Amino acid sequence: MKGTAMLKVIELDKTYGQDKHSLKSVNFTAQPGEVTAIIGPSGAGKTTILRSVNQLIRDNGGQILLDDEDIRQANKKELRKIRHHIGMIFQNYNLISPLTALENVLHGRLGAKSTMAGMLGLYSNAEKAEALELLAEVGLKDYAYQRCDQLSGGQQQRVGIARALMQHPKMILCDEPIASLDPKSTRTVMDILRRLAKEKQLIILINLHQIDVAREYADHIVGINSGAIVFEGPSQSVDDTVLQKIYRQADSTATVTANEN
Amino acid sequence: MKGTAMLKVIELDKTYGQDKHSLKSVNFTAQPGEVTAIIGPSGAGKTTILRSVNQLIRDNGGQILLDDEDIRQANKKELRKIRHHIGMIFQNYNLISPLTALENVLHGRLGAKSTMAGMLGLYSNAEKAEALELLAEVGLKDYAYQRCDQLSGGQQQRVGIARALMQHPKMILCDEPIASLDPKSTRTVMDILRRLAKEKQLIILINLHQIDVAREYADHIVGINSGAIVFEGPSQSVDDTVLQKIYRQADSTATVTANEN
Amino acid sequence: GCASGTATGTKSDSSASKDKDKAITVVFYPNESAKSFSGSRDALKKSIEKATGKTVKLQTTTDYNVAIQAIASGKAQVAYMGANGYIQANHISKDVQPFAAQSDAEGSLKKATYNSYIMVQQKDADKYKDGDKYSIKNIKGKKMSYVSNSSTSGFLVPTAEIKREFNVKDEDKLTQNGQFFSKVLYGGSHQGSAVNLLKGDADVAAFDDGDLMPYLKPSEGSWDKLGSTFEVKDDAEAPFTDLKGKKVVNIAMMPVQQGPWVYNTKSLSKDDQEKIAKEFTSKEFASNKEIFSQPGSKAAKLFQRKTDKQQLIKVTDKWYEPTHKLVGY
Amino acid sequence: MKTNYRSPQQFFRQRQLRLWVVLIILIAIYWLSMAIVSFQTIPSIVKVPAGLVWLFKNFVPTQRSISYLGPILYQLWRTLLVAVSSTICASFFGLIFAILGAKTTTPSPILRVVIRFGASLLRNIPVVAWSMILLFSFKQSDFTGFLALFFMTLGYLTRAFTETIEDLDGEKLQALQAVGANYFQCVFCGVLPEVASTLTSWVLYMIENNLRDATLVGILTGTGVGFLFDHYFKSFRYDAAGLIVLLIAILVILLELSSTQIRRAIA
Amino acid sequence: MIENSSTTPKTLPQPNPKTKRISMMTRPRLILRTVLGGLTLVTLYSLLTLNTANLKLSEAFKSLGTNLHSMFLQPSVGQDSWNLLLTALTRSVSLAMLTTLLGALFAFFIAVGAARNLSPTWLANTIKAVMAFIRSIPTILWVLIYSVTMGLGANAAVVGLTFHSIAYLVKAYSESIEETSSDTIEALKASGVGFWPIVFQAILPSIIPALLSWTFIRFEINFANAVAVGAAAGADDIGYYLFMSGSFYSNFHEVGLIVYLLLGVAVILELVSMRLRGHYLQKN
Ligand SMILES: Nc1ncnc2c1ncn2[C@@H]1O[C@H](COP(=O)(O)OP(=O)(O)OP(=O)(O)O)[C@@H](O)[C@H]1O
Ligand SMILES: Nc1ncnc2c1ncn2[C@@H]1O[C@H](COP(=O)(O)OP(=O)(O)OP(=O)(O)O)[C@@H](O)[C@H]1O
Ligand SMILES: [Mg+2]
Ligand SMILES: [Mg+2]
Repeated sequence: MKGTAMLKVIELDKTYGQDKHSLKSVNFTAQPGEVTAIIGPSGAGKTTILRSVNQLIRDNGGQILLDDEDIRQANKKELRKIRHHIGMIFQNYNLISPLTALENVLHGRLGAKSTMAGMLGLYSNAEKAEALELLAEVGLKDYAYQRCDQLSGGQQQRVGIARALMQHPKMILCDEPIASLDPKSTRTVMDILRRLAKEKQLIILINLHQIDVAREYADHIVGINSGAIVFEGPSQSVDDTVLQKIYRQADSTATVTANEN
Repeated sequence: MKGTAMLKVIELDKTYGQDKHSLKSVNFTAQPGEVTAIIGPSGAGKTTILRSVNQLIRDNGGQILLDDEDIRQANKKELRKIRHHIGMIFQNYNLISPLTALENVLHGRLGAKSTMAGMLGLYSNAEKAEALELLAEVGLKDYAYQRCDQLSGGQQQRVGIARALMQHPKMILCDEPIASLDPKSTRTVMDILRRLAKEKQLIILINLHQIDVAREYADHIVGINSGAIVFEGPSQSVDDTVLQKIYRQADSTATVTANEN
Repeated sequence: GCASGTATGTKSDSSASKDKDKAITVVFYPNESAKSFSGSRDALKKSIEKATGKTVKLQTTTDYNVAIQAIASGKAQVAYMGANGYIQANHISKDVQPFAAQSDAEGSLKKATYNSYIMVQQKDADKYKDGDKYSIKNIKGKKMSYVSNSSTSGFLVPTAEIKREFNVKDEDKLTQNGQFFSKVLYGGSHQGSAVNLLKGDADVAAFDDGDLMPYLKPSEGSWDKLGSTFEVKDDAEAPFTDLKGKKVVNIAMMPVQQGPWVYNTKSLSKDDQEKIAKEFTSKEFASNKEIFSQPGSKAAKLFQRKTDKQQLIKVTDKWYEPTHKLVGY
Repeated sequence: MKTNYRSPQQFFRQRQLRLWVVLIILIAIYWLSMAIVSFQTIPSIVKVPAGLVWLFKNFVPTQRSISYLGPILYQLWRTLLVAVSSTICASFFGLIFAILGAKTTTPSPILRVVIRFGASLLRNIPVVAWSMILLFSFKQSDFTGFLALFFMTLGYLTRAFTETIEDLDGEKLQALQAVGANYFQCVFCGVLPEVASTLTSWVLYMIENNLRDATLVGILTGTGVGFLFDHYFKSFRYDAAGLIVLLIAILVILLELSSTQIRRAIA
Repeated sequence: MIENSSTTPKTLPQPNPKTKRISMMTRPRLILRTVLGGLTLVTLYSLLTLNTANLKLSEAFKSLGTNLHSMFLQPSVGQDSWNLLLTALTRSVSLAMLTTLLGALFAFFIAVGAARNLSPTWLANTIKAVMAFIRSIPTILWVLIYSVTMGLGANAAVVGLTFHSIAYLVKAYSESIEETSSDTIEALKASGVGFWPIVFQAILPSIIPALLSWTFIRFEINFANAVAVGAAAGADDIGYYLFMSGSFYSNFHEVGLIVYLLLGVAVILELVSMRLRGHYLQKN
């Protein structure tokens, strides 16, 4: 199973507009059962990679193989099905703000529902119970019935995490899931993610800024700079020279072509 | 100068709605020339404190003394003047999204301008040059003319920082300014803030999640849990027991009364 | 009132849809002839119901085209309209036929007309004299006020007169600013057109006699005489309150045929047609105090009765030949 | 606000209950209204296509109507001018009123109520009443049409602008307040840029709207393409009336297209 | 669709560092100013060329004063009765309710198809063009059409008015939908949620305040239309009395009274809408 369910990104390209080359021939793999972290300077293209993986943005070329099938070739219906198995946690939460935390978590089930049941938001008791449990797990038991725009940043982030878990995903994409979390919540969340990866053999792809967290929790690390992969390897092998390579020049030259690999 | 320009928060109270007690008798001081970090679990009330300090939200009681004057007593006009000297960096950037990065930075000068000049956006060339320079300093030289909603999270954050610096403030309030920054940018920003504090004898009040950053850059640390101050002291004295006290119970009990100090 | 009348009419209508075919719809356009005399309308409804034994539904509309299309399409069976409106409806559908119109004081059709005037202010009246007679020769280039372009006496007849006098082919010339007239105004009602003239916004105005009788009185001559002078009454109500004592002169006077009651012969059974026509032209109908204001009485009713002989009288399309000619078809 | 429920079931039950109550109220209102005006829903909806057929049969422009093109185009141009000028003037005042009247930017709550009801007054005086008020005093002219459109547009734009401003994320304004910007600076540097694209689309929409309303106002004031429409309509020259409708429609669609285009360009 | 949000960075070429002036003009700003400037010019031109019919302003305002005085300070029922007017008013309100409810229901579903962030561009554009076409057919024409096809009365009035109601609301709703943050929609799309569930679970809750305010604005317009046009269709509403007292008798007093009645309804509406909006917009 491990071999086949792997995520393989091959020669991915993306330009915003006509000239803004944000991803240049990106290649990497992520194994099930492992946490793969993408690190790199701000504006390097981490978010862009993640969004390409579940085709929220259309890239300009390349291949994204999941179970050896190219997601990019999937038609609309297939894509929906694939996406239902991919949980996503967003940098700025993307919750439906007038709804309660509970409802937002339950949205994770919508992809598995019939159109009618989904439209009317009919959830089974078991699902409701599970949603509450997940909220409790991320430490938001008391906030289940609060409108999401009344939650603090970190609280919203955790609602987003619970929503992704609610999907029972095969792969989870996380865009800086711990950016607004305190250290304790950070540990909680990262522990959950690592445990899930191990227990359920999930692929976990995660954008991180905190290198120490990446080193501690990730099995595999991908380094990106100015849209190009500059490092890929086990987390142990990330040393200072590697870090320098990754974070060099920051992004004031992000638009200038950089061709190292 | 040092003694008088100090920020002193005394017995600050805040409830959202009728029952949500978010701050309970908060007391702490912040000295000019020092970086004061507020740390604590998500939902503890860090953002709430910061917003109270420049009266973006009205608290329910207490005192906020700056230069021995209570900000809370200031009338509208005085408040504006005071605010002009307080830079603020927001957790979710709060930039005017259709405007360019440059213009957003220039907004930092609004408080110093006449109503008319401000309304029409008449900035002097010197101001424009300074804004460009500040953008360069935070690594966004090439993005000056880009609309803010086309910038990545970290890029937007840095625009917000440049805007605060543009104010030539006496005090800077930062709400998790480095949450979406990569390690290198983090260092850049924290270095700038520390340098400013020292050079210009500014008060820097900063909400942080990353304890190691707080330990490294802050002189003074305030720990908050469930709306109550549970620690205040120099950053060296923050050890594991202190941290445990601060982050204990996380916020699943945030609404329950906690009365330690 | 007429409001409740409609409500009950439609209720029975929806409860028993079979009756729907049997219900008779009568449509009114509040034209120069049919005003909001709800009492008269109720009485009318009763008498038609009595005559035919069917439910009658009264419909009022403020739109001229809607009324005409309704009777022409057979969605309404009976209508009361102005002469011009009838011609239009008849043109769309030959099923629309007149069956009764108000007679003259003698009870005949000979003078079954009312008057349309072209008037000017008294102080300018001399300018419109051709010898010692008034004429419309000098109205070219002036500011003109009509009633509305659907009015028979306030538009159709006067424009026909002007077209004839000046030999204008294209009627649109008479309705556009800066063509025949320097400016063309519309009063919206006969009163409005008169006010345009009295206030001096227009130099020349067209309107009829019946509508202005409550506000104007002949100070020289009479309502039936060309070149008469009319003065605003002292007790005239709005919009004439500020215009008391002002005088106007009629420089042209054209007879207008009384508007007919019509039915749609397709959608109203032969039997009913006869019954209604008979009822309307009967003597009893004319003595119905709710429908006809009796001689000498001041109460406003649907029809004025100057003499005991006046009543509704049978008419056919043929009688409207003159108006057909005016309209052009 | 009650935030604690014993179980999610209870929470969802309450949600559902609220939804049902709202639905039942709406249905009751509908049913009652139907009874009051004796409207029959199904039979009416069934006849909708027949009406469309009738429309196209009668109103399709014919050869003859082409001869009317000259005056129609001239009046259309005049009407467009009046529509544009009344909208622009109204949007200028509307913007001022909206800023003074929006919850987030109002200097005083009393002013807010006054402006809201003032705007409501302007919107809700019926056209017939407007025409009476204005016609009797200002006579039949382009200017009267301009005034009528101006007042009605002012009513709508004030409300629309107000709500656009109220929908704005308050946090962004806070950022400017925190900088020490005063009221006007917050408005000009924060509010206006944020809402510019929405406001522009409103202005363009009101131009379109006034172009159409000009048919109504034109009838009353005897000016513009509206008057012409009425004239052809009343004299049963349906083909010419149809031509006018068609031209207005083309203009309206063009306006709508450019509105989208402009909005995209300035967004 | 949503994914292809490829926007070109609309920047003017970098200002030449050698010149001292630093320009802040970007292309969007330039376009905005050009549009506004153009419109202003057109306005000036048309204001200057307006035909004012030799208006004497002082006189005009004086007469305006008298008219307003007799209208608003001396309202009376004129030749109709209170009972009659109130019944007719209820009828007008009912007409407005029906057309608004019907309009809102149909419009919501059509609007989903007309929203550029949910539907293919061709479909959205087609629907929008058709709606624009429907809007440009005068209401009176719709009423005429339906009084011919189904006879005079409420049916014709409701159907005729509903057309505009739908066309207007489709535009309004679809623009509200287009304004929902694409991020939140994206979040659900990312978890494989289908189209209609997204519409009802994500978009609908987010735009309820906007929908409410649009629907209320439309209610107002429908009410005004019902008054103006209902009478023509023979729905026998307050518009008939307004027409008679206004256009026929020029009875300012009765017009004044009717206007007061209409404004009364409008004020109630405004209060309801303000409250509802407040309820949904509240964040604290
Ligand atoms: N919608 C857009 N239009 C144009 N350029 C964009 C858009 N979104 C992102 N970019 C650009 O693409 C580049 C990569 O952006 P991305 O959001 O992937 O960075 P990131 O690595 O996630 O950064 P951060 O850590 O700050 O979130 C940046 O230079 C950014 O300015
Ligand atoms: N507008 C609001 N209405 C009601 N409750 C609120 C509101 N804003 C914040 N709260 C509540 O107040 C408490 C403190 O919030 P605050 O935003 O200050 O937390 P924080 O310490 O900044 O958290 P984080 O680190 O996650 O940003 C939280 O429990 C939050 O749910
Ligand atoms: Mg990112
Ligand atoms: Mg916070």
